[in-house]
This record gives sequence, structure tokens and C-alpha cells, in this order.
Amino acid sequence: MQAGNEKLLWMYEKMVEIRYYEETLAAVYMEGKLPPNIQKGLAFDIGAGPVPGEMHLAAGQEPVAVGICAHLSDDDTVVGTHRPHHFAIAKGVPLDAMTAEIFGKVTGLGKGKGGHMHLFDNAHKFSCSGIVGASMPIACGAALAAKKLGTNWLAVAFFGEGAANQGSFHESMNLAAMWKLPVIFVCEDNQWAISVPKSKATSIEWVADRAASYGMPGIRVPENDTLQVYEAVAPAIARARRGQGPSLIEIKTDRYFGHFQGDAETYRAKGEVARLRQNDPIPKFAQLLKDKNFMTMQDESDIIFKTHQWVDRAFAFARQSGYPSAQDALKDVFVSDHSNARALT
Amino acid sequence: MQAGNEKLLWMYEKMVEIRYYEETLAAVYMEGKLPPNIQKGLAFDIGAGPVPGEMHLAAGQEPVAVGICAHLSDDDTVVGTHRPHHFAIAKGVPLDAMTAEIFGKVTGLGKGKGGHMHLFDNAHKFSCSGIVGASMPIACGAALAAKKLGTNWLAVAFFGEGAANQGSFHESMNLAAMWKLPVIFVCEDNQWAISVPKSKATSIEWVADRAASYGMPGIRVPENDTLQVYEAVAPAIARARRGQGPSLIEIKTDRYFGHFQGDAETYRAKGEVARLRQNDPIPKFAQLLKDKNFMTMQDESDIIFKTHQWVDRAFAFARQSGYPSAQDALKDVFVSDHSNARALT
Amino acid sequence: MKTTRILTMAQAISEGIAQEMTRDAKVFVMGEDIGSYGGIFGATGGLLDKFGKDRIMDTPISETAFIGAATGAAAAGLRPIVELMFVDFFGVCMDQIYNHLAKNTYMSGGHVKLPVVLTTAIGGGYSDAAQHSQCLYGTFAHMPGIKVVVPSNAYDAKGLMISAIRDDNPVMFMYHKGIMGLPWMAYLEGSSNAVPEEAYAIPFGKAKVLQEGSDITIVSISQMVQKAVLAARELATQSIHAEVIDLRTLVPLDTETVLKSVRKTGRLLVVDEDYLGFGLSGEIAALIAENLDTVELHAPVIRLAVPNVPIPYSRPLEQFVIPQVANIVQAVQAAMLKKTAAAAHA
Amino acid sequence: MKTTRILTMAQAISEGIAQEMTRDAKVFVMGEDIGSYGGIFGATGGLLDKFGKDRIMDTPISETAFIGAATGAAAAGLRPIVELMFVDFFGVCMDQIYNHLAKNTYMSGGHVKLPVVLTTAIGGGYSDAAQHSQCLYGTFAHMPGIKVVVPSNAYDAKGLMISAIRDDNPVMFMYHKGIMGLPWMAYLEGSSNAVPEEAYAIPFGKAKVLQEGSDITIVSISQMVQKAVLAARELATQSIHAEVIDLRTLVPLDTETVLKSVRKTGRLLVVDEDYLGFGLSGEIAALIAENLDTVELHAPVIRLAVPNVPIPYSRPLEQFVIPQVANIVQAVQAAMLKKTAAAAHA
Ligand SMILES: Cc1ncc(C[n+]2csc(CCOP(=O)(O)OP(=O)(O)O)c2C)c(N)n1
Ligand SMILES: Cc1ncc(C[n+]2csc(CCOP(=O)(O)OP(=O)(O)O)c2C)c(N)n1
Ligand SMILES: [Mg+2]
Ligand SMILES: [Mg+2]
Repeated sequence: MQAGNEKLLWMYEKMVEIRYYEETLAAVYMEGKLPPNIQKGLAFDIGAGPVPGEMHLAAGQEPVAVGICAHLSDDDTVVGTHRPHHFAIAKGVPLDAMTAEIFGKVTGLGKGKGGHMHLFDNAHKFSCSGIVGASMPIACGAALAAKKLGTNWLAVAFFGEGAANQGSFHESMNLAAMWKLPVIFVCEDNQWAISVPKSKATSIEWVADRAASYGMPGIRVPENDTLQVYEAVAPAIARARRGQGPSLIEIKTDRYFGHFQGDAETYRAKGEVARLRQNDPIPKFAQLLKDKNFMTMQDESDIIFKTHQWVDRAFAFARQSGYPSAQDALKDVFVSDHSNARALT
Repeated sequence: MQAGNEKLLWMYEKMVEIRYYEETLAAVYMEGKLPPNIQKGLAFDIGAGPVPGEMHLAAGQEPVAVGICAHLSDDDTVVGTHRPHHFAIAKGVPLDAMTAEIFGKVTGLGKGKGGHMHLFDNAHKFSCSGIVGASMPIACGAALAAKKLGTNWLAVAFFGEGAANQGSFHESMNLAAMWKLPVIFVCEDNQWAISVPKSKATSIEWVADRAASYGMPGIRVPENDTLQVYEAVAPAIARARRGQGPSLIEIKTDRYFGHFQGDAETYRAKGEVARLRQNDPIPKFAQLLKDKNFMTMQDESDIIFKTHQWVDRAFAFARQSGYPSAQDALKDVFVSDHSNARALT
Repeated sequence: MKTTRILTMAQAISEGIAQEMTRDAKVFVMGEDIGSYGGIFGATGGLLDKFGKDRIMDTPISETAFIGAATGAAAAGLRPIVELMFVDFFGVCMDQIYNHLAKNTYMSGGHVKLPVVLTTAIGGGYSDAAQHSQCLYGTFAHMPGIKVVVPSNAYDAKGLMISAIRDDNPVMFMYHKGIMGLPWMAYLEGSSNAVPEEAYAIPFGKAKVLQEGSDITIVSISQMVQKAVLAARELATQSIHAEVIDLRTLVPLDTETVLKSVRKTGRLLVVDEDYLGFGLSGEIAALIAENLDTVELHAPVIRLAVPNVPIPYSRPLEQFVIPQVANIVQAVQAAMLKKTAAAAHA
Repeated sequence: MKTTRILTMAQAISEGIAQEMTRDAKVFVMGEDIGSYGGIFGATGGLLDKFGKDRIMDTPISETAFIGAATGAAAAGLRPIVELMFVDFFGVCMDQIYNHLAKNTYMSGGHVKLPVVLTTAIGGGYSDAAQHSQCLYGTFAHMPGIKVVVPSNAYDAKGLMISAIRDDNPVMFMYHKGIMGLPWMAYLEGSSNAVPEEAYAIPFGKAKVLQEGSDITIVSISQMVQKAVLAARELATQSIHAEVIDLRTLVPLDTETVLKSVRKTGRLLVVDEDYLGFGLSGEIAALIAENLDTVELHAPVIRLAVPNVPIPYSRPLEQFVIPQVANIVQAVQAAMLKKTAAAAHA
């Protein structure tokens, strides 16, 4: 499947947006976390600053998100991981509410209750989870619903190569194959699960080859290349929409930041990231678009300008928004409140 | 690998012993469970009689147990399933203590605490579990210990074809392959998981083919045939003992009884069991041994006589043994008692 | 025209499900052996014939996948009923249950609606040993995000099941095997009772006072309610008048009914088939301890529950660890003789 | 010659492990990122360099497989320490933990010995949200078969870890992230304290009275102990003398120390970072309710715990649901003003 001009530009735009989003967040995340503003003796305080808690960024992994989501509409479901921003942005989750959520603000997607690993957007059928491997069963359910409702919608489960050794992978793949569910299982192979390299955790080279265990197509994408992803997944998408069931696709990609922000990355060879960054898919894609005359220099700078503006505005929105009031913590356990929640005495 | 005469006779003997054990148990199990001795209105009472609770029998599946265990010694570990008797007997677990356990007697393997799904025998390194798929992680641990202790011992995990869709299967296979653990994963494909046929649950034909997902050999045994099992698994055993890691073997076998005793088996086609029984591996194996002059008629009747005697004696032992005293229920939570156990007021 | 018949709890449950499935095409059922087998404990008996295999779906033995799929399908607008055959198996799929099904509503700020009913069998008493005999409702009630419904009889079971299916939140529906009225397991017959043919809903969070009494309050749930009623009957012949309360749901928990009763009786016995420690019996006792400003106890609270040991297989052991009618009678008798230190002073 | 230094709890734990590994070649460690990373929360810091990759084994993200493997290896004579990175992930491997590791000893009539230490990180307070901030020790204490150890400081942590490794039974060792003394997370400094260099064992089932007092008993565990101590200090300036008890282990549970203290003070506050309902705070309150024949309360029992909601991400919400020093102070003040109905009569 050949991507049209508009699609190509959309992909580029989203990648630029994602990258700038993650870089902005990387900087904002550090606010308030360093001496002298933190507890004496600490080098860093994960719980401090405007964006507290763990922070998993996806810079470098943009091709996975945009190459897949370029095939999707609002009716399709995406379930992401603990590293969810690139998927969310590519799926069209509004930046303002997403960023506000990451800041823990009441204007956030989850009114501040979820945080960066728990972004839920019904309108764009996006959700994610902090549990490794958890995206797959849930995506099966969305696909089951699509099928039961008689639509040709599909569901995408993103997961890391580390998650491919979790039991949920196996159960979900078998269930989806058995029931011919319209699911695309997308393995982001960034070679690392925190500090554990794939070679120490996964007994074969390609997770995609595990598709054979379920009688579904397995697709290998050997490069962190946007167009390759886009084109390689097209048959899987078409297959799912035709009601022929799931596929598994694995994409080699690169993680530019640490596992989470603050990760000293002592397990990584010196210079590994610098080397990976030489293959940055974004300038590569820009070059391609320009070479083929799909994008002018003006388009390029427009895209950069506008996406940066979106992101900056979202961060401003998040900063300006208020925190939820403390008592609100007791609400929303259930959609109508009949929980056992009760305030501290 | 060719089985010697002694081994062949041992396999025959064990199969006869297992079959007679299961048939005896099937009869004993019904004692006290039928009207008029039970609650009015019931057709059957699972909790009544000398052997209460669920009862999963393995008649028909003898080739799996003996074909594999013929390769093992007391130093090798076997982890069985909810349907464990054939494995236990083939592994050499003493019949008396095993049967007493099934009767809930104090002379039982677990002093009556475990019951038929929970047979533990340290001396023969045998254990099992009522949880589908649970044998595999535990066998990995036994294999890890064998490796760490510098031995060439191995571990066998038995599991049903239904269990091959449980997450533990996937995780264990990958871990064993990654760490080159001496484990033999043995899938007993009796085509049924309670009422659900394999064709409705497993998205490919052969579970054994899933071995490729882990880079380990997968071995298909297409017939419920003792010698086939014995010979097919031999390379896997040798491989494990050489330190080259795990294998997966799948054996087509047949379940002659219901899933548990009392199962009305309405999900099975009429006559299915009668048809399966025409392929009974025990007379077939006897014929083979006699044809090849490995076994005389006298040997055969000696074997039948002696195994029946063993089984009958074990049941007599179990019947004659006493029940544990009620207060003993509070013991053995820990090997030295520091639990929170306390008697009812 | 209202018609009632005596039904078993299994029949009442499957009837409730069938009526809701007829009313609402979004309801469907998934689980192991829930189709042609009708559920190992009969909770889905007859449904396959009525609704066909697209709505009554047998699954592989992949609890993580299919319970997670229930969450995904519910988020997409369906109303799945999903069965975990025995609660004892929760460990293979607990992450999907409590990190996703139970939390996604909260984490989304209430935006994600998850109308899932998770049915499961609980309880022992028939020698099914440590991996097939537990109750564990305390475990599920401890973790926020799932309503916990545990009926003691057919009438309640149907009404609570209908409420569960209509509820827009995850509901764990736990039925005790020993009160399902199965033709193959002895059961406490009080659990089979008159059930209207029509659909009706019983609200959650309302305990039922099964029997009024002035001497002691017996709080219980599930099969133990039936035992408590039998014990109360025996106690009545000894002129001890026990008030028997069936909590019916643990989340939400009807604390008012319990407090009101204990304010009246001054004595509390909690009877529970779950483990004693850190569970239901502790929570109910704590409720009283927290409210001693308005509750005056004549005797210390007594808890009867499985004494912090796994369920043993052998019959005499199992019968010893699971509270029996005789234990309840004895515990009440003991409570009638005991005095709190404060009461002794007064 | 006994030498002590001030250590963080993370240092104390890894030192305890290292000493036992040196003493006993059967001890080894498995888990995610426990090798070159040293454990996400530092519990295995430095061990890879000391013992090499055969004894310090990074695993795939396959908790069911490697925790089950710990059970299998222990049954075969080894003494594994196995890490579940966050307790919140227990749902992916709970079956191996509680149906096998916790029950095989009992089901085998005590014949199968399973010396496994299962280490795991607990607790919130740093905005890690609903799937990475729970305590859940109540869940593990509820189900029989695993000892539950939850240290509040470095000294105890080392001694309890050494006992855990030497114990022939499964032990769950739960360390709170907010007292590990990590260089990247604020912590309560009382948790870093003097730790002897030599190996020493602290027995399980012995609560520690951290501070004596006559007005009220504060029972707590883990990080909350540190908060309770700070609260007690503040209360002392108001002439309220709180006795602070650190339970240290939940299984076995030292009920005597709690009862003795409440008999003295007549007041009890339980401070707990686990969920309020059906958990630790209920169990401790129930202990008093059951013993009101020998305990005379001046005021109703008070429980402070996470109010039955998942842990919210946003800081003001999270700080609201997790008990803080100020909440403890207020709760004690309230208890001092309250009276039981019985006391009001007297
Ligand atoms: C079930 C479970 N186990 C462990 C973790 C801790 N954890 C969070 S992310 C991660 C590594 C995941 O690696 P991968 O799947 O490759 O995703 P990546 O981080 O590379 O995007 C781990 C172990 C978790 N969140 N859930
Ligand atoms: C995790 C889990 N899920 C479900 C069950 C209930 N159950 C017991 S046996 C069984 C069928 C197992 O089928 P298979 O693995 O093929 O073994 P077989 O009974 O055929 O020997 C099921 C579903 C269980 N014990 N454990
Ligand atoms: Mg990765
Ligand atoms: Mg089978």
C-alpha cells in the first residue's frame, strides 16, 4: 500500500510533534527535582516538581506509532504501554488534556487520577497501562466488540519486546487467532527491557516469528523506518478489516532516552545512544519527503512551527490548569458512586 | 534409542498397573455417592464416600507416562497435573502412601492434606498441581537446581493440550530455552479440556510446533503408542542431559473416562469412547511384546497378577489406615510452625 | 401476574442472565465450559441453546486473555459476563482483574465505564482441597474498584445477578458451590427458594435481616448464612434469640444494618468461610470497634472463620477448619456467657 | 568486634543478602533488573559484582515462570531469593505465589520445604499512580502459607532479611520505596540507622515498641512507622504520650505486644498504608474487639488507611489518601476526646 502525499505529511508532522513533546517533557520533568530544592543528600527526587512519578519517553520510537496509526481512524482502538505518548499523539488524543493529565491537573484526561501511564480517551479509543503485556488482552476485547457490532473496526495492541515474554502475549495471540479477531499485535523492539537486553531475555531472534505458533502472519520490520512500518503493516490491516483475523508485526526501533527519566543507563555501552541517534528516522523521513518533492522547505518549517506551537500550548494549558481538590480522590471508583470509599478520620 | 527387554517389560507392567489402578479407583470412588445414601433429590454426591472430591482419571493415557518415565531415574523430577496418577505410578511413587492420600488418610503422602490432585513425594521427586499450566514453571525450577548443582538430572513437566494456551506455557518455554534448562515439556493431547475440544481452543494443529517460538526442538508423536513415545522422546532426553536445553513433545492420546468422575460427557459424540478403546495401547503393546518374543504368556499373567496385587494391597492399606485427627489441620502450614493458624473458638 | 417457583440458586442465576440477555443484546457470556456444558456449576445452564454460540462463548484456558478481553469489550460498549471457573484460579489473571478491570474507571477519572460481571465459584466442604475450595471474597473486597456480590439463596441470586448485569461497573458475582442446588453435590436446602419468574433487581449494599433476635447478632454471607439460620433455629430452642444478618454484598458494604443490630443486641458473632486473618471477619469486628462510642457491647466480638490454614483435603480436617452449625451454636453460647471488661465493671 | 554504621535500608538489605550468600552457596537471586542495575530499588546493589551472573540472575519479564522456578528450585534443595519488582504486579504471577509456593508445604503434609524469599517493593507517595504504589501486605497476610515481613528501618531490614533467608519457609519481604534511602526518592530519614557489620537475625513475630507511652497505642508497619514516630514526637509536645508499635511481621503476627499495650493505654490507632477495608487495620481492630473481656477501651478504635480508592496520581489527591503525619496527630487528638459508650456510662 502506497501512502498518499497527505498521509506522508501527516506522518512527518506527527513524528515531529511527538519528538518535540518528549523533549519538552524531558526538560519539564527535571523541574524541581534537583538540588538544592530537594531533600538533602539526594541527587534527584522522583516525586518532586510539576511532573512527578516515573516518566517513560519514546523519542526514537516515533516510526512505530505513526507508521501504524496512519492506517487507523477514530473508530479503531489503540492500547498502548507504560511508554504511551507517541501512540497517544499518533492516535489523535488531544494534547491539552493529555498534558494536563501528566501534570496531574483537573483538566486532564483522567482529572489527574491516572497520570502518564494511564491515559484514557474514549473519543479516540485510546488507553494504555503500566503493566507489561497488559495491552494485548484488552485489545482483543475491543476487537471482539468490533466484530460483535458488525463493523470493520480493528484494535491495535502495542507492546515492547520485553513484554513478548509475558504470558498475556501467548494467551492473547491464541485467542485472537482462534476467534479471528481484528487485532494487530505490534511489538516495538527497542532491544531493551529496562536494563535487560533482548538477547538475554528472548530465546529467539524475532518475536514476529512467534506468529507461526498461532497460525497468524508474522511481519518483520528490520529498520526503524517510518515508511517501512507503514507499508509492512498494510496487509495486516487489510486482513483484519476483511475479517480474516490478527497479525503480529515486530519493528526494530531505538530508545533514545533512559528507560525512565533519571535512569543512569550504566547497562548501556558508552556511545550507544549517540550511534542510534545517527539513524534518527525523523530527519531521514524529512529528507525522503523533500527528495521526492512531497514536502518543501516551507512545508517543513511550517510543520515544525505548528507542532511546536501545539505542544507549547498544551504545556502552558497544563501548567495553568488547577489541581483537583483533595476530596475528589474519593470519587470515580465507580461511575456512579457506591464504593466503600471514606475519608480519613 | 532402542528399549531393552527389561525396559519394555517395565513399561508394560506399569501400564497394566496404572490401568488397574484407575479402574479400581473409578469403582471405589462411587462408593457412598449414590442414592439412597445421599441427600434426597441428588443423583450423585461428590463429597460423599471414602474418596470424596473431584477425581480425574488417566485410563487411556498410560503411554505418555510410561514412555517418558522409562527414561528417568529417581534423581529426575516429574511435575504432573490435576490428572496425576499415571505419572506418579510411572515415576515410582509408592502406591500405599499415594492411595492413602487419595483416601485422606494420615498414612498418605501428605497426611491427607493434599488429596488426589496434590501428591508430593520427595524421594521420587514427584509433585503435581490442580492448576492448569502450573507444572511448567516448577519444572523449570527443578531443572535450574539440577544445573546449578552440576548434575545431569532433568525435569519433566507434563500438561494437557488445554494447558498449552495458558500463559505459563509460554513463559516457561522461553525461560527454559533462554537458560538452556534440562526440561522436557510433555503435552498430553487427549483432545479435550473438560468439554472444550482442542479445535475450539488452540489456533494451530500441533502444540509441538510452538517449540519453534523458543528455538527448541518440537517433537510430534501422532499415535497413542508406548514405543513411539519412548523412542520419540529419547533424543530430547539425551539433549537435556548433555546440557543443551529443553524440548517440547506432544503426544496424541485418549481419555477413556470423563473429565472427572461423574461427568455426563454430553459434549462427546456417542460412541467416541468405544471407538477410542479399540485402539487401547495396552493390549497392543502386549501383542507386540509377545510377537517379538519379549514376553511369554506366563510373563504376561505374572505381570497382571502382581500389579493387581500391588494395587489391591494399596487400596486395602488406604482403607485400613486411620484419618488424621481434626486438630492436625492446624499443623504444617510451615515446616516449623509459626503460622497464624488458630482453632475455631 | 407474578409467578414464583422453587428454584435452585444455579437455576435462578441462569434465569437472571437469560432474561437480561433477552432484554439487552449487548450482554454476552464468555468462559470455560459455559457453553454445551452449561458451566461446571450450572450458572449458565441452557443458555447456549437459547442464545447460540456467538453470545455464549466457550474459551481456551486463557483467563488473562478472556477476562482482559471482557474489559476491552466493555470499554467498547458491550456488557460481558465472564466466568472464572473457581475463584481459586484468580492468580493466573488477577492483573487483568484488579489492575485493569477494577482500576480503569478510576484512573480515567470516571470516563471509562466497565459493565462487566465476573462470575466465579467459591467455597469448600466437599473435599476439593486447597486449590479448589476457597472463598477469597475478602481479597476482592480489600482492593477497590470491583463490587463484590455473594448471594446466599436463589431469590437473592437472581435479583442480584440482574442488578449486576445492569450495573455500569465491574461486579464480582461469587456463588458458593454448596448452595447452588447441583444434582451432584450436597447442599444446604435453605438456598433453594421461591423465585418470581419475572425479572427483578435487588439493590447492592442492603443487608438482609433474615431473622430478628435480641440476644446476639450473627453476621454472615454466602453458604454460612444458611448455616447461621440453622444454628439460630437450634439456639431458639435454648431461648437464645439470635438476629441473623446476610450482608449479601461486601462492596458496597451495609454497615448501618450491622451497627443497628449490634446496638440492639450488644453481641456480635461473625461467621465466615474465608480465612480468618485480614479479611471479612476482621472488617466487621473492626466496624464495631470503631463505633464503640455508640455501640455498647455486653461481650467481646467473636469471629468464626477458616483458621489461617489452607483448606485440607481429608474430610475430618476440612470439616474442622470450615465453620459448622455446631461451631456457631457453641460460639453463641460462649458469647452469652462472656462479658466485656467494661460490662463486668458496670 | 562489632562495628556499626548508618546505612540506608537498601544498603542493609543487600548487605544481609550478601552475607548469607557468602555463608551459603545454595542462596541465589533471580528477578528483573537485579543484576547490573542492582535492583530498581537497590535491594541487590553490588551483588552481581560480588557473586557473578550465575548467582545473580536477571530474568525475562516472566514472573509466573521465574517465581514458579523459585518454588521448583527450593523444593530441589536450593534457597532462592526472587524479586517481584513492584508488589502491584502480583496479579501476573499470583497463582504461583499463593497456590504453589504458599500451599505446597501444607498440601504435602509438611514434607516439602520451600525456603524462598520473595522480595518486593511497596508503597506510594511519589506519584506513581494506581499500578505502582500499593502496599497489599494485607492481601498476602490474608492467605495462609507465606510469612509476611515488612521492615520500617535499615537495622530491622538486615536482621529480618537474614532470618528470611535462613527460614525454611516462604517469606515475602516487602520493602517500602519511601524508606529505602534511595538517592533519587525523598524518604523518611528515620529509616536509615545504625547497622552492625556482622550478620544478625531478628526473629519473626516480635513487634517492636519504638516508644513507650500511656495515652494511646499506635500500631503500624513499614513507612507508616516512621510517620507515627514523627507524630508521636509532635504529640509529646502536647503532653499526649503515644506508644508506638512496629509490627515488623504480619505473619506471624505478634498479638500479645499489641494487646498488652492497649490494655495499658485503653486507646488504639492503627496506621496503615494499605487499603482500609478487609485488611491490616481491620485485623488489628478486630483483635481488640475479640479481647474486650481483658481490654478496657476508653475510646473507640481508630483506623487510618487508604480510604478504599485506588492510589491517584495527582499529588494533592495522593497526599490526601495516604495517611500523613498530620492525619495521625489529628486522629490521636480525636481519640483523646472520644469516649466509648461504656466509658461514658461509668
Ligand atoms: C508485569 C510487569 N512486570 C514488570 C514491570 C516493570 N517494567 C516496566 S517497563 C519494563 C520493561 C519493559 O520492556 P519492554 O516491554 O521492552 O518495553 P520498553 O520499556 O522497552 O518500551 C519492566 C520490566 C511491569 N510494569 N509489569
Ligand atoms: C488455571 C486453571 N483454569 C481452569 C482450571 C479448570 N480445569 C481443570 S482441568 C481443565 C481442563 C484441562 O485440560 P487439559 O489441559 O487438556 O488436561 P486434561 O484434563 O485433558 O488432562 C480445566 C479447564 C484449572 N484447574 N486451572
Ligand atoms: Mg523494549
Ligand atoms: Mg486435554
